[in-house]
Amino acid sequence: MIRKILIANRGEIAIRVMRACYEMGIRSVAVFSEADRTSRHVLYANEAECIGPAPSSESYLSIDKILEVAKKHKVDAIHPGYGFLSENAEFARRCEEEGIIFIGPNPQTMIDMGDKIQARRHMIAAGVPVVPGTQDQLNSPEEAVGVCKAIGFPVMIKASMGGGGKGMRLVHRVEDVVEAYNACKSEAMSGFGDDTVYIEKFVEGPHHIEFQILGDKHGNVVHLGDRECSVQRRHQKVVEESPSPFLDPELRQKMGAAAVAAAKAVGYVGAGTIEFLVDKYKNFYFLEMNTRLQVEHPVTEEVVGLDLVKQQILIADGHELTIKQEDVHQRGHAIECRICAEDTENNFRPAPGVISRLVEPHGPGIRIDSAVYEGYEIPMYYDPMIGKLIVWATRRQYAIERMRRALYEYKVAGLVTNIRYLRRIIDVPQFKEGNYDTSFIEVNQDRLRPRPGFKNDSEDMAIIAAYIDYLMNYEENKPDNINENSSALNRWRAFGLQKGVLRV
Amino acid sequence: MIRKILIANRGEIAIRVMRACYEMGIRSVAVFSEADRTSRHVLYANEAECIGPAPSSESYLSIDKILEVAKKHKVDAIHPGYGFLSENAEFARRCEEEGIIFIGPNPQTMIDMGDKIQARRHMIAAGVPVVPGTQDQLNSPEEAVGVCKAIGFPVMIKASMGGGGKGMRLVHRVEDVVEAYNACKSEAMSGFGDDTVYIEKFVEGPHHIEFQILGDKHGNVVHLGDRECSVQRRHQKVVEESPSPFLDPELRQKMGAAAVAAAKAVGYVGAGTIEFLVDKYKNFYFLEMNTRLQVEHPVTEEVVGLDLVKQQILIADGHELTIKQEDVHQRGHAIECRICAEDTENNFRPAPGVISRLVEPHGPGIRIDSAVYEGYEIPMYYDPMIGKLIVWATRRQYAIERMRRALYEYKVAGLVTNIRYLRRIIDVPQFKEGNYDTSFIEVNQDRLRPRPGFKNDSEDMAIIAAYIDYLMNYEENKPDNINENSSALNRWRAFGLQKGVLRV
Amino acid sequence: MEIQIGNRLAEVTLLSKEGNNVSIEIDGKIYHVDICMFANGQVSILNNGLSYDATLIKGDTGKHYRVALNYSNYEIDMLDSQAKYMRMRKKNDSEKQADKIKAPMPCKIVKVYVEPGQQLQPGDIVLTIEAMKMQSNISVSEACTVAEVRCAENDSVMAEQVLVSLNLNA
Amino acid sequence: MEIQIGNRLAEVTLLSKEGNNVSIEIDGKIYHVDICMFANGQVSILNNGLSYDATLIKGDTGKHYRVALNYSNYEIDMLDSQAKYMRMRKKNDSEKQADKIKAPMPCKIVKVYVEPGQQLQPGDIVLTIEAMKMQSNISVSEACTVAEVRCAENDSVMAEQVLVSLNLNA
Repeated sequence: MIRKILIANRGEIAIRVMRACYEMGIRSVAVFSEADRTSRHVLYANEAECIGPAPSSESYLSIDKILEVAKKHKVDAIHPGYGFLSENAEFARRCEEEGIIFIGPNPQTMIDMGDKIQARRHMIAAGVPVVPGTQDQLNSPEEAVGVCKAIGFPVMIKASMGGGGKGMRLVHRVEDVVEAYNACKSEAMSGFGDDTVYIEKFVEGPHHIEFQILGDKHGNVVHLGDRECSVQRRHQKVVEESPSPFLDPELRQKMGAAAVAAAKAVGYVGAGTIEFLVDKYKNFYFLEMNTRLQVEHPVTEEVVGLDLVKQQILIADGHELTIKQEDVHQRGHAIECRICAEDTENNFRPAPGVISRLVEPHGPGIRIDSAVYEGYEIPMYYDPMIGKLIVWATRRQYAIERMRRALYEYKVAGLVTNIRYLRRIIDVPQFKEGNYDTSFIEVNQDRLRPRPGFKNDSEDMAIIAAYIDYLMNYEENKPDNINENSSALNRWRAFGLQKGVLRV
Repeated sequence: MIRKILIANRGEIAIRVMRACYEMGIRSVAVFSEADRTSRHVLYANEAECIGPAPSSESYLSIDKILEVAKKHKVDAIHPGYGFLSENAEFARRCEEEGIIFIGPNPQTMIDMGDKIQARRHMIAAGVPVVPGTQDQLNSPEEAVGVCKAIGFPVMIKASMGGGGKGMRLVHRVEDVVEAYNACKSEAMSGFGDDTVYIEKFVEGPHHIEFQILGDKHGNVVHLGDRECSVQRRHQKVVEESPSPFLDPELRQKMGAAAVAAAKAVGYVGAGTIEFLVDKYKNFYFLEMNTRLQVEHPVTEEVVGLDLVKQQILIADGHELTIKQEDVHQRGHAIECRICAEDTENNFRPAPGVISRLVEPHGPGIRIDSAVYEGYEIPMYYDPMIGKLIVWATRRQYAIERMRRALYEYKVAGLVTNIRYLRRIIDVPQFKEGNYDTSFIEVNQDRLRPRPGFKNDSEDMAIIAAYIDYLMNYEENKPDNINENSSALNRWRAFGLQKGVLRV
Repeated sequence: MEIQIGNRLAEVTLLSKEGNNVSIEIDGKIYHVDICMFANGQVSILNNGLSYDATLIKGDTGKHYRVALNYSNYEIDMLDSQAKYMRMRKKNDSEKQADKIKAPMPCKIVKVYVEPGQQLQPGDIVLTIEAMKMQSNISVSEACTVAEVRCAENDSVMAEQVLVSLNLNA
Repeated sequence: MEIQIGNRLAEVTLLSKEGNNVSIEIDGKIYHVDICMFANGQVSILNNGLSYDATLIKGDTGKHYRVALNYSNYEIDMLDSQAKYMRMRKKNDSEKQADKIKAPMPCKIVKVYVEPGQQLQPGDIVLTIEAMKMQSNISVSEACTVAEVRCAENDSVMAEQVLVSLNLNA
């Protein structure tokens, strides 16, 4: 029985896992880098151990150090979260060797699904539609030209080990194939150490829609419905929702069945995600499988009503799934926004810094999965995502209204965040209508720029706020006041009405 | 159409209503007393106006001042929240006169249901079971003795205008009737200015279970299921849950039908609550009707999935209910804890003060309806309730586990709260088993006392925390250090790792 | 230094400090901890792989602390020589009625029952106060005389504010 | 006093102050507001029945503010006489390469491409920095010579820290 879990991660996802542990009566062990001594996951955990310097390669990616702590603290299992070691088959294998349960699929599944050509083969064998193309390795530019002609333009040339938008080229004309093929190969070699590339038909007006699945160690697999993840910036998801406004019940049912078939084909154990591309004609194709918890898992939790992390732990502990496919119902609508410390007006430059003021939204239908607090310094070493804001409501329209309200309440000062940008996203008519594909951010660039401020009372109020602060400090710092106790200084201090809010 | 609403309240409920307004695109107007300039509802609202000194009688209870602000700000409607003027028929009537929509039932319904004898008569006429007794006014002690003998002991003698546990006496023997009758009458006269009393059979092992209902202006009424509110201290609810663990589906269905009949009997419009007593034999009796939103409304919202405040506003605006009784389903389980600034170890003495540290729980299944923030000074003039913590989970057991986790995360420093007390409540076996009635707090007094601290590492850690703080301040305040820039002082300052968390 | 925690008197010595790492001996037991202090009173301690998240509330004198940790509140006093002396003096007085009646919390004065010069018997009620809709009475524990009434009905007063001063029948 | 907000130059005068109530004239328009300042930079203003919840972030000099209010960020500068002088000087320099390259944010130095004495042409890349898994290059905008390299590869540096100093070809 699992009684103690080490969480090999940081940030909001580490807290997310620890929350589930606490509810299940399981002790949690945090690991942290030297930059993370004051991070929430260290404060939250029952036990905590430093595993090295700030760079991930010397801490959160160090298999040896993490296993050392796991053994020292006598943990029964390790939860990898997402990112870092979560899709590292070697790490899963090493856990197995040490007799520690790795909360995720077995290493062979991770290897099978990590290699895109392999994964394609598995899916074809399982009868899951894949994007037309070849699953064979290409051996020459000439072969590439032949394949492209056969499946028809436009095509994508992709690195087998690629990901996150790297090592891929879109080709529209036969005369561009050779150059793209060569560029892709060399990028793949330098980026991933493997120059295997393959070719797929380019999907038009594509939606990125994924299905959450759960498989236990007894061969049962269910899917928990879909998530629409087409609001992407440089292949990174920004806003996700469930259910997808694009799917109809029939297509949802077909895709769900395909997702279950896909998971069964690889004997999948744990929580996983089958990502599909859906074109504008509602054809769907297997894209890839993520063999871990996703950042956007909460939107599924909100509409389906299950706790996915608890399910992961129960599955890892050998329990049979208690939920049957026919019991899974999507109720209402959920939307997630990723809150990032980045300057959307300066090419999304990351913006680490100290949070001087933090107001998080609350009230009906609001969920915050976050790892920051007022006074926290966001380190520069890790991902700029500082938290996730999830809303639920009975209908999509109400969920959007709730998200507007929540973004209005959300106040982070001291550093730059994307909160206003998110607000503009959900105000775009195409988003409100639920009629968008992965081109959304590019197509709506202009609408996503900050609107020019117009002269109104707000502007004058901003002037007043700054001016009064300036005067308060000026009065205070005036040399005359140093030996004076009352007068000017105290007059200014009287601005603070109450002890708690008294400035200065 | 309602475009602007004045919220004639403060605290968490004012924020709750404003959140619904914001989502519906309705402007909100806050009113505040001089003690509330920095309260959250003033900061949250679009518009705000001071209505007088701190005492409620001169501000939040001043009908004239509130209507003056309503007219100045040209509001379409007024939401009264709970408490203050929410059940004041005169206020509802005055709103009507001014052409402002009062978000609640019409004044006559409030009058009918405010008088307990009247309410009993209405219920009997509607076929709703009431506690055996007389709905007639008693004219002499002798008459009282006769009635008591007729319905059988034990009996309750109650003031017609009473409430909150005042003006009532439990009588077990015929020889105590006269004294109790006289005491009750005099208490009623001095407390409520009306000495009408009546007699009811005393219900054994009573559960306080209530049904949420909604009625529109077109004669439609639905109920939204039940809430168990038997965890009470001096007739004040402390923990509420939905659904009640005591009801079975058949009884729930019968009581729901009775609640709808009760509401229809008085032509009820808006959100209201029918309170029942249920005895240990599962007989149920009408207790009273609350003609307003209840503090505990969120547990219903969580399991039914509706936003009650939005429903109130839509109903007030003349919309027909879109929800039908057969569409109402209770999903999962919700529990609410009322967070109060009170010292549970000192006879629940109220504990106003400044919140120096505030950590609110987050993550899956957590909802906070609160009005406080770090640095906020809780004024001494109003209710000690500073917020509500609501959890939802698929099953009651999981909801309890989630509540334990949430109470663990909830940290309020600078003043005393009942958070630890709440934690002890949900740990009582009787509560966990869902097998409790209104005697719960009295019966479990001993279990609800703080357990004596045992000497362990935690105690030594507390010593270390205090000692290091003491040393830091000592080193800083040493006269030697005033002219020294580095050395000791800076050594101690190095305790703060990062700018954001740097102490001193 | 001696530190009082609840009923326990602990002997505490700082052995060493390097950055955030501190060695402290408490009643003969040595702890090596990693400690972080936050501006809002939060304290994080890592002790032998265990993580403790405590909250400090400091009393006015800087020598009294209330520490919240896990599910307990600890009342802690730093007993430096001055504090020990004060304590000794106070101990002798502890049963006696103080010569000043102070407000136990921010509150409103509902009723004042006494006037200067009035003789009081043990148990006599001096004031009724109200905070957050709850009223309570303040009475004296021994016979005394009212010296001065420093508040009036309907006054709002701060915690620790002197409301009435008394002449004790010495 | 003159206050710059975005591209607008506003003339601002404090007319009176009584407790939290302030009268201020901005470009001829008079406001009577009730204003509360909070320790964490929050500012609440009530103006003519409307409620504004703003957040202030103060720059290092105490004369620059970023104010977040509703859905806008305002960049505000207090133009006292000293600031005006600095501004005038700076204006003349604004197109020119500064003689120090500073870190735009807390970051890690990934690569240093230059060494002291090296001649640089406009557009030459001096450094690659990394923060939050994103890399970016820093280059010079005019010809110059590297005077001193004050950072090394793999260094972690603070915002505004000087990384390289340059001799400008004056």
